[in-house]
Amino acid sequence: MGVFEKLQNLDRRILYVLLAVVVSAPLLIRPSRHPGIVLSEVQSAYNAVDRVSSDKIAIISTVWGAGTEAENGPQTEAVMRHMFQKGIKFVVLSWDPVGAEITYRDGSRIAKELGKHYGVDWVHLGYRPGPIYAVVSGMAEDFQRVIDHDRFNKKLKDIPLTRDVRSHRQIGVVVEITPSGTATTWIAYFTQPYGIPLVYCPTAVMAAEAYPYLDSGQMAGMLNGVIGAAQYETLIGLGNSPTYAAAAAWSLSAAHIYIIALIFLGNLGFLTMRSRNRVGGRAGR
Amino acid sequence: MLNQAIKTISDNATGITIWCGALCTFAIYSVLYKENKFYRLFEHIFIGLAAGYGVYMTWSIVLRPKWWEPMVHNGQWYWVFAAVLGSMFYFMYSKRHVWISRIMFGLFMGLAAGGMFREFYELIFPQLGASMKPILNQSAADNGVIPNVFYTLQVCVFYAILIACMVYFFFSFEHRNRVVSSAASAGRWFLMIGFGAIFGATVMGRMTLFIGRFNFLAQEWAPQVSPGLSHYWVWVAVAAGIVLLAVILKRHPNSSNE
Amino acid sequence: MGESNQFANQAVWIVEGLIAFFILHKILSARRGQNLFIRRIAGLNVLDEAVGRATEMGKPMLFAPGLTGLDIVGLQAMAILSYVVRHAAKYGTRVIVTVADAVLYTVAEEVAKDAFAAEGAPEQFNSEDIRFLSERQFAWASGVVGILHREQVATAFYIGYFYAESLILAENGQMVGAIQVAGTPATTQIPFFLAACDYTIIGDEYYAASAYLSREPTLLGSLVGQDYGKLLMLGLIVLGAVGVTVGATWPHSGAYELFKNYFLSFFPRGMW
Amino acid sequence: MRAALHSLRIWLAEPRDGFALAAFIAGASILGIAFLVMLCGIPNRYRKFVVMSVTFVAGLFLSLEFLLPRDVVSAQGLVFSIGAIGLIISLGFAAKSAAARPRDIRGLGIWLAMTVASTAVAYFASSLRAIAVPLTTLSKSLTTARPAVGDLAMIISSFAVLLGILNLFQIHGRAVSRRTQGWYNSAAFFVAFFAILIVGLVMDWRQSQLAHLEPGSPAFTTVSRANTINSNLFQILFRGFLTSLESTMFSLIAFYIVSAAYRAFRIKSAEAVLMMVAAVIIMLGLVPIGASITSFLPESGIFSNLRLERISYWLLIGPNMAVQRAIGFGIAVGALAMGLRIWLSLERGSFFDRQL
Repeated sequence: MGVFEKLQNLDRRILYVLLAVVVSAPLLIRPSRHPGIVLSEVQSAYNAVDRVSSDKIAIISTVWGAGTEAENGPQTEAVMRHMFQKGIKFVVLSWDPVGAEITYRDGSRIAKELGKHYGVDWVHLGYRPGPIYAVVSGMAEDFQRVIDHDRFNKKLKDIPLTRDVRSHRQIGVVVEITPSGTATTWIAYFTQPYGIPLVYCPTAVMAAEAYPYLDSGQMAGMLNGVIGAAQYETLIGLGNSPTYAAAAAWSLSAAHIYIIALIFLGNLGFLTMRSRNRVGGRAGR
Repeated sequence: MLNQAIKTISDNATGITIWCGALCTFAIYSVLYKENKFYRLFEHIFIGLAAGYGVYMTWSIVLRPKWWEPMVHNGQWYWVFAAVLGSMFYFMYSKRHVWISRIMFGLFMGLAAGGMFREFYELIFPQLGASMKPILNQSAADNGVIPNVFYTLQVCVFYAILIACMVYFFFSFEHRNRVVSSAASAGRWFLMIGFGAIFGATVMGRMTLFIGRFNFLAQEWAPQVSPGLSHYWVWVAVAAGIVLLAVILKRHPNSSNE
Repeated sequence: MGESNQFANQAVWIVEGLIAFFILHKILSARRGQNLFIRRIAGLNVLDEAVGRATEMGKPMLFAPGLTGLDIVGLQAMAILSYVVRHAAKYGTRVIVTVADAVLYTVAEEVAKDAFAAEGAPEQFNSEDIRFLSERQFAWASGVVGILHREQVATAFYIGYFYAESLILAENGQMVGAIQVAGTPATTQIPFFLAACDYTIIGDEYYAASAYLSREPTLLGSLVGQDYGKLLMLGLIVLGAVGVTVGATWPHSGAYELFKNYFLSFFPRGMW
Repeated sequence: MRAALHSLRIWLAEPRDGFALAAFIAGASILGIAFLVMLCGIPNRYRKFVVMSVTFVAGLFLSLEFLLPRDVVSAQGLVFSIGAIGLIISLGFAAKSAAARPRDIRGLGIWLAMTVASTAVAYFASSLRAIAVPLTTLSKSLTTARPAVGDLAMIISSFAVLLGILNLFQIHGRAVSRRTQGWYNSAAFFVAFFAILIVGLVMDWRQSQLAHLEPGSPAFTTVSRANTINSNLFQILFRGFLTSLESTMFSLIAFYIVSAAYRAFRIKSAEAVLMMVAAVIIMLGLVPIGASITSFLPESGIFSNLRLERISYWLLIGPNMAVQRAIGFGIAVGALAMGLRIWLSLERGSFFDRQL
């Protein structure tokens, strides 16, 4: 078998192992250098969160579960850290039971690190099953009744942060962190009708679809996957600390070049095979 | 004896948690090698845990505080009717009266359908507005850097692509007339750019998920095995070994590779 | 900006009223027997070939409606399922349907039973082939992967709404050597289906496919009505573009003032 | 009469306790069961009507809440819009009938008359006052009802959580009872299901106990020790198994992309080339190493636009934005059509069609 044929049918398990090797270096060296450029939608996301007035609170709506924690986790932590640093009071509302547990654990870790207190600086409202449009539209009119209690079943009216949050009037920004298309529900029932800025933190796969909403101003900013989180970290002063997002950004670079090489390699063989028009089942399938 | 065992388990829970995490990771990744019993067992454990956790959270966060407690502790007896309505879902399993469950599905689908007018307005009207971009000599170009002609070029590109893609998705007339058919085929080409953008962004996202998992193995699990293990050169050695093994395995490929 | 655009205004009543009228008028006239034209999208020829392939190989087909429940996309997937099953019934080929929603599970079972009966082969219907795997996305995907490998499926249809699991299915279908036809309005998964499947029905073509297949008056009328609606939106954009261009060249002219008050102000440009 | 009704409502809403509560709950349950039996008794031919009317009324809630006018001015705007729609539609039909049947003067006459009527409606809209009051009060009350509906929708839909579960129990229960091949997997399913459910419920029970006990008392310390053991077990099940399994499942895709990139993505057509070129540019443009490939170009000026990250960003906010918006418009009109069909039960799909 010539070199070409060997390159043509590499065992896919070798490819898998090579992926692990390609990705591992930055994760172990833990570079602290963050990506140089900051996209304008990440900057406008930062501005939207930064501009929340002190008499209003922020809603961090997390739809993600353990499956996309690698992408949505750093985004959630970056936004929480920014709000803690700026003293913006926020509530976390989770639409995935597993995500509710993870976001609470991350939130309390960052709160402890920055000396913030549960119930005063932040509240975790726990998991709500939805239907999302019904809960969100109801919440806009009467926050206390629809949400009613936090993750520890403590009534909102007994918690200092949420005691006087009556409706959409007390909400300064909504940060939607999601692996699926739930942002349109927030736009339709909460942020667009009442003129509240929406910061959108999708997994990268959902990012391409969101640019029309950025162009029309229905979204105030966007963090595009873990790269968006890494760029956001440079804006909140983590520019040179070895965070997971920074390491992931460099691992991603390596992984992308590896994928492009594979596509090139695969098609190289395919084209030469076709040009030599050899009869063979492999090329046909 | 039993609670002694439970006591020791819970004492070093963090260690056990990380070891179980690594075990699950390797169990699921074993399907990359070949569909096997080990993978299927953990697949079923996953389905069971996911289902069980869903039921627990629904009871603990919604049904108990918002239905059970008001009914039993606060004396609001009329919450029983919510259970009656809720039970109607389960007529789906009865042979003769399955239609009663359709009442509930009709109720929830109707409620959702009712939102269509507001959703169309809030999602589409601002985008219609944003699509009305002035073509000629924008008097105050948005940002001074791009001279006027670039702005006009960009707006023309925007209109060409938007209209061509919309024409592609017309179904009620044959694309016979030349202008329409060429617009539709141009539309399909522009769609490819859009899907290329989604493809590129998606690859980035998917790679991140594996990076996250590898990060767990490297940063949390490796130190559990032994403190030195999280060092870089150890992993290079392990990787080289695996690649070697895979190449050797290539000598006698097994069936599932084809 | 707050309260003003929270409720309907003249533009909403007129535009949405017209679109609703187009759709309802076309549906009702279709149901009164008027013959509406829908062009045959290329994807449908591929559906027929794919069923033929499975029959030749004598292996079962897989129909995966994704994670859709009893919603818009799920109903349309059932219309396409009915077409595929009726085709399969003609050649006595098995169709395995993997569902991720308990509600859609009972619907899929009835759709398959009706389709086999409609082709005069009720005995071919096997309730074991309609399988509810799990409501969790990835548990369902791994269940489908297991079936792909165990049953050595000849043709795989991925018709419905898909999320991250689309590539797992397409890749494993590839490994098993099945012909794969995908159809989904989920724009985020279309690129992967385009790259890995033999054919992909894109976005709105998904709705056109089920309308064309079932020749069902409501689907046909709805689709033609939607075309009119899209034409209306295109007209609004062109009108707006002309108006705004005029405004850019003569910003203080009376006409532009009129245009702004009676047209442009109804399309809020968003806040940021 | 109204006073009696009012006092009855007060009496019914009165919270009960102890024996009275049990009696009321029992009474309400019997009432509920009677309601269900009555539902079962509805003859076949009325059943579809019941489902259709429930769906229609449920659909009315959010649509009226959005569409109905909020004040007199918007009420006049609504009547004006109805006139305008009538005008446009009758003009359209007039043109269509003139084109299709030029000699049919009577048909054309009807539509022209409709045109005149609609313009009249539109013109006189601004003088109407009376109709405003009932419409605006209705729309305002619907908005105030939205939280209650949102709340109830969440609670009642939570009861449906067992739907999928019963199905899984059926499948895995059969596998275990018949000892079919691989039955131990189904057994593992049940073990996992009940393990996390029971540990979770016990954790809640312990926490509610702790809330009532006075800290520092001996009972408190024993319960809190049991609680820590229980929550440690929960962490093992939750973070050890559930989250690890789900995130590993998701990460499988990275591998499938790798093998798909190598084996599945073939440049078969010119379109695939265009898609792949756009994909590669975006992939390189977003990551740090990719951007450094063209870092030799100047930071600003014309040539800076040729830098990879600039091209990639332009692709995203330019062509990609236009494509996504075009697709979005199509899907939005499709959703409006589907909403109308579900709301008015026009849906002829195999599901609604059968005799209920």
